[in-house]
Amino acid sequence: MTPCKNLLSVESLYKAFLGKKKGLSRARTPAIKAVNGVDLEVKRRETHALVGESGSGKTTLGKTAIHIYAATGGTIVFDGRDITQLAGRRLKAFRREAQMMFQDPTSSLNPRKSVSATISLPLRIYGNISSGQRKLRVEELLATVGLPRPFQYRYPHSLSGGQKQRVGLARALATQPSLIVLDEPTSALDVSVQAKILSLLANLQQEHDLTYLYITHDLAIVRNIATTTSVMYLGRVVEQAETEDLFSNPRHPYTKALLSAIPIISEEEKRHKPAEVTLEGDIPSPSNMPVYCGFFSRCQEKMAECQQVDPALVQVENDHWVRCLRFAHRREAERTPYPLTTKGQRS
Amino acid sequence: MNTTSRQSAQYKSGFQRAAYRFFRSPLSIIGLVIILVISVVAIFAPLIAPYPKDAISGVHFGNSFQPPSLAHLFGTDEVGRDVLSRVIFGSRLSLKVGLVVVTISVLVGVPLGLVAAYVGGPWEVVIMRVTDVFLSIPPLVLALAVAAVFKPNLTNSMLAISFTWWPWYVRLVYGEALSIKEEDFVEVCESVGASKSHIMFKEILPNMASTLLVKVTLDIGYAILMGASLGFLGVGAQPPTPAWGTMVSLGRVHLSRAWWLTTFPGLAIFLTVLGSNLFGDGLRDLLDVEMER
Amino acid sequence: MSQHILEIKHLQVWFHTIDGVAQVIQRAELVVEPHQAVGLVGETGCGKSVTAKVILGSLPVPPAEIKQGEVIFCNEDLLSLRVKQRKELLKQSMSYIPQDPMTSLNPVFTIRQQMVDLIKWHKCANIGLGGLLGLRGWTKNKPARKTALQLLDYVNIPAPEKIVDSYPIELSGGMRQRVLIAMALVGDAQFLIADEPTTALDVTIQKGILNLMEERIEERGIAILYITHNLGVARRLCARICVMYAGNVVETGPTLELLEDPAHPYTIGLINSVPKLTKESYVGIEGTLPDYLQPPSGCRFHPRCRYAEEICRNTPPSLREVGEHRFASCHMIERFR
Amino acid sequence: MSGLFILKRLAYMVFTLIGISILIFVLTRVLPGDPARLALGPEANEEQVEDLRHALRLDRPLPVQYIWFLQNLVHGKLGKSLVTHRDVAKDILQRFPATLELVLVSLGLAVIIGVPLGIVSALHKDRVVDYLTRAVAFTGVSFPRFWIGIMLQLTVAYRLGLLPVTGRIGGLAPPHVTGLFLLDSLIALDFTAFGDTAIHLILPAITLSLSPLAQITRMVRANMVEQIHRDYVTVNRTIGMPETLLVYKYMLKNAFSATLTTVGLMLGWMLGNAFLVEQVFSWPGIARYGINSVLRNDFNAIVAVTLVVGLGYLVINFVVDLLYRFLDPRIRLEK
Repeated sequence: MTPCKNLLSVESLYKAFLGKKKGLSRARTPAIKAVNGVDLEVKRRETHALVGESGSGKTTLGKTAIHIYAATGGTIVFDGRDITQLAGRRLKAFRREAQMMFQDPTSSLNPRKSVSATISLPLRIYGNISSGQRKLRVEELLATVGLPRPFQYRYPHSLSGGQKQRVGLARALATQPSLIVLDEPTSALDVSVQAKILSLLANLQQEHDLTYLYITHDLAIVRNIATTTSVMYLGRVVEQAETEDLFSNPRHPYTKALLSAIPIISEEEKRHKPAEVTLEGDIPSPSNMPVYCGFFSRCQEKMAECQQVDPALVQVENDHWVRCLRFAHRREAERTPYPLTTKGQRS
Repeated sequence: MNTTSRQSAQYKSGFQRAAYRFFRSPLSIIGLVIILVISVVAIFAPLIAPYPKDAISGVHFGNSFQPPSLAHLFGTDEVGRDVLSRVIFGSRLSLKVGLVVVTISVLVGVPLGLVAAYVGGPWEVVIMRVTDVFLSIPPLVLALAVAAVFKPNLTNSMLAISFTWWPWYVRLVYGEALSIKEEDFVEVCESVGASKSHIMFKEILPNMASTLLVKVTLDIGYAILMGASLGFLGVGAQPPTPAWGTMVSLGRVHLSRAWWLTTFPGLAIFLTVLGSNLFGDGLRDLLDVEMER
Repeated sequence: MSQHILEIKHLQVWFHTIDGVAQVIQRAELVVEPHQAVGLVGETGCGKSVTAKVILGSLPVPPAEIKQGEVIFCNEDLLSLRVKQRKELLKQSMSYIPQDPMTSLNPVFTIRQQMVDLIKWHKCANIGLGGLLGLRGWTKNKPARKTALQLLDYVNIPAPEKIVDSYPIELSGGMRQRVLIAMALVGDAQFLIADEPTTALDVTIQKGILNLMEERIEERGIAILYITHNLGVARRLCARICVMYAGNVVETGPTLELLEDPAHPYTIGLINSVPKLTKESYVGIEGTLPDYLQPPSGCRFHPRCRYAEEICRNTPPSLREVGEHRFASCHMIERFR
Repeated sequence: MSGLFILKRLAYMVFTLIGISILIFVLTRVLPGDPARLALGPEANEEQVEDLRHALRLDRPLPVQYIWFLQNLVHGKLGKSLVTHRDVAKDILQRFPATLELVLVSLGLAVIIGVPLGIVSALHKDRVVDYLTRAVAFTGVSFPRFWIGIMLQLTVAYRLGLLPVTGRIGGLAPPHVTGLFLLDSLIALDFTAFGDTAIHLILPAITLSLSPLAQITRMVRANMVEQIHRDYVTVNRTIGMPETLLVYKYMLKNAFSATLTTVGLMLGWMLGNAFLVEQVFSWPGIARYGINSVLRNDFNAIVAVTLVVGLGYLVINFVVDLLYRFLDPRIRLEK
């Protein structure tokens, strides 16, 4: 594999948050393993979707992958360079290449700063450009995201949700990054606005050769915009495949449940959904994860062994990976032509 | 995109909106008026006071203990000085105490609170533990203990009060900064590589400006009250300085003979504190600040 | 008189704000029949929650002002009833499931305390402070507790004996929403207003709640007004859908027909905005919701509508029949359908 | 879990107390001014001062002095007064109940009057009752404590002669059991002493309670008003919870537990304000003792009083924390 095909590749990435401190002693509550050994490859100019419910660790993974959070373990290779241990000036230099757009339009803009101050902050930090040039660049960026020029003088409270997200996008584009992590950029918006933002994102990707890591819980969006998809559960990838493949042939019981839970609005859509699966119970707390399969408590297809073994992510078809004991078994029995490898072991 | 709809509506400006909310409450207006009157009196004290020379030195033994009359609206004291003039000059000292104490506290407390909340780690532990220690002695008691060590005068009492006051700002700023720190825009700034001091002072601090403003307004009154209390206990400004607390304390000796000696300076303290309280509370409503106390 | 359990006629609601009068609801029309689930669908700020508040009587008046209209519930006009009668009627016959399960339970009381009080209140009228202190008319706690357990079991809460003594903070969002549904089922209400009860939940949890509502509530024959912004959720649960835009009900009809063949341009735009599994293109709607302080003249959708003509700018349309049981308020329907 | 919390909280108290002792120690030894010289006055000669310095171990290095100071502290030795040469610990122990009685009675007054006022104000928000209550509350926090005390003395005691001007009791004190005269007189069934004590308490207690009363009213009002807009209140109201039950049970518990957090703080301020009130009413408590020590530069006594007040404040906050945990499950159950 040439190093340049993947813009971002992440290998056995871990991110744990220390528990809360208990008073004066050094003891802490158990650490929360938000990201627990994830492998990920994001190809240039493509969109990779991270899907999961709240508490699945998808946002943490997104932030760790571009070094907003320092990884606890594993390696992150960006554009052929290992960025896992970057610090200081080199980290700062890397920052301009990977940006993030946040979920909450209100929280992601400083209410005390005008739109132009918000967008020009990255320009100030990186570019040695005059304030006149900066102003031009801000106007150019506003135009890129479809906002008229006078918006630069506005403050966030006078913007609608969609407009705020456009400002957030303009700020992310300011440093001309090659990768943008999009953390549920439309989940706070109405559908009619969401559609506009999604098509803007698609256009920008074409025009600026952008690569997206798109974090969402909405599978209908994933189906429409992502080339490849990882489904996350409890800090791990449970299934990873090309999006088409994932939707037409989901393997992991959790993926099936997620797909069957999508609310649809027409009969035709039903044909793209698997048979009805209803999950019981809630996602277990990431602070006391079981040593066996994390999905055991809610799984509809569980077997006795599932409570003893922690399954590995195995390849069941070309580039279709599943973390489920059923597939580990079947593959041995059927002697399928694909080599039985687990991710993280291959070189 | 329909961009003009919002601008074209007859929306009130931020100032009009604030003024509307402020003037809807009669209590805040009273507060504002009191503050304005006292400030004017303090600034123009030499012009307003009927007997400016009485403020400190004047001695007119023949004129002592005159009850309030047209010549002396607030009466005269044991050496015949005009109490009104002394109260008017006292407003200068009181406002000085309020402003100096609050300024020192803000200058010390705000950076410490920001560093404790944002930088965290050992800084947080050290700053907050020290703050806790200061906060666990009632301010008046600590101020008394500090004032006891120095020579009793106005400057030292201001320093003593400031010494007990800054931790309250650390605590306030710390709490505010901790919650603002959780906002996404702080993370955005980190992710584009902004410096710590930029984030603390340019991003976080402006977002607590209204909270601080309310706190400062309220605290000017409370600091004046504390200054007067120290004066009353005899560790503040010393006679013949016309400080209100000191005047109450001196007048107490002659309470049975001349009630006006204690009544009017005390009333002045009361009005000042009331004014800052009402005004501060009006500001709090207006700026939508949630705060204890 | 009529077979409707709820009928809203010509409802118009204004809000008096610092900036002027916001004409938030221009003309809301709504009918819910017994045992029927009706979805009230619209985007943020379209007035669907205000409509619900008018029915529940929880709209703060002022700043709000109900300019005109009738809300006929069980053959009584709620808007002309006295407060006390109205409360009594609502207590007897109406129930409510709120939007945010995380903040809708009192944090300092256990589930049992909250449910038992409610059950006791529904069992006997007019308790007052005396009843609070156990002085009169206060039913014993034990049967109330038993009812609480039964209800929790009824909404598929595992191990209700354990849950009943927990505080809300100990429960997950899905659990809390189930508890709130159980609380809504305490009285024998015939009508239920659900205000986006699954919006705050994950899809797999949402699915469980929707299943539950479908089974349990239909089992009891309760009519529902289900408020949501999600057409898919409305399709899942509701027999009919009312689409609201900018304070108007713009279209109403049987769910499947309305979604297959929308009549109003806004409904068409809304359906076209939803990303679909079939990978049909989604386009969104140009422009933003109008400013209620200066709403557009005529049809409120006309600035965003590509079929708009002179008449749309001048005359507000009213709902008219466009098919069997289907109504839409648009002047241009014949032109483009 | 709860036991662990208490232990941690106690450890924190000890830690803070050590902090206070260092603070006070540094204040009295490092800042300008020679305690020995101050204690003996300007007439004493150099030799006498030197002797006293040696006796107080002021000639040793600071850390040694601090260790010695801490050792004595642990054994309950607070040293001798430099002025009266009496045992400071004994003096304080003797005076502490008077202060405690004053503070507790004042707090009781403040709570009994303040909570209902706050509720009434919140339920009639923006109506005449509310404005009146708020005006009273603002006045309450703005009165200089010492001045309002003097004014009460002047009017109620001097002019009208209704109540005693100063002091804690007119006749004989009841037999010492707790040191709280109200309690002791009840134990001894001495109702004359009880009445006597109560009459003497009225003015100082009113003076001291004004500010906390105002604050409690404001807090209860603010918290109740906030409750009105909470989702669960709307929900309970719409599903038919009766108004009385909702207000007096459901909202009040929330509002009160939120108010409780500031009661600890308020008690701290009251301990401070007791210094003013005791001075005005010649109340024989530790605060008055403290002021006299300050005015006489009796630094052993100053250190002791400050430490005792600090300790009292910490204990109060400890109790309030426990109560708060008991009332609010959100704090208790947080993992």
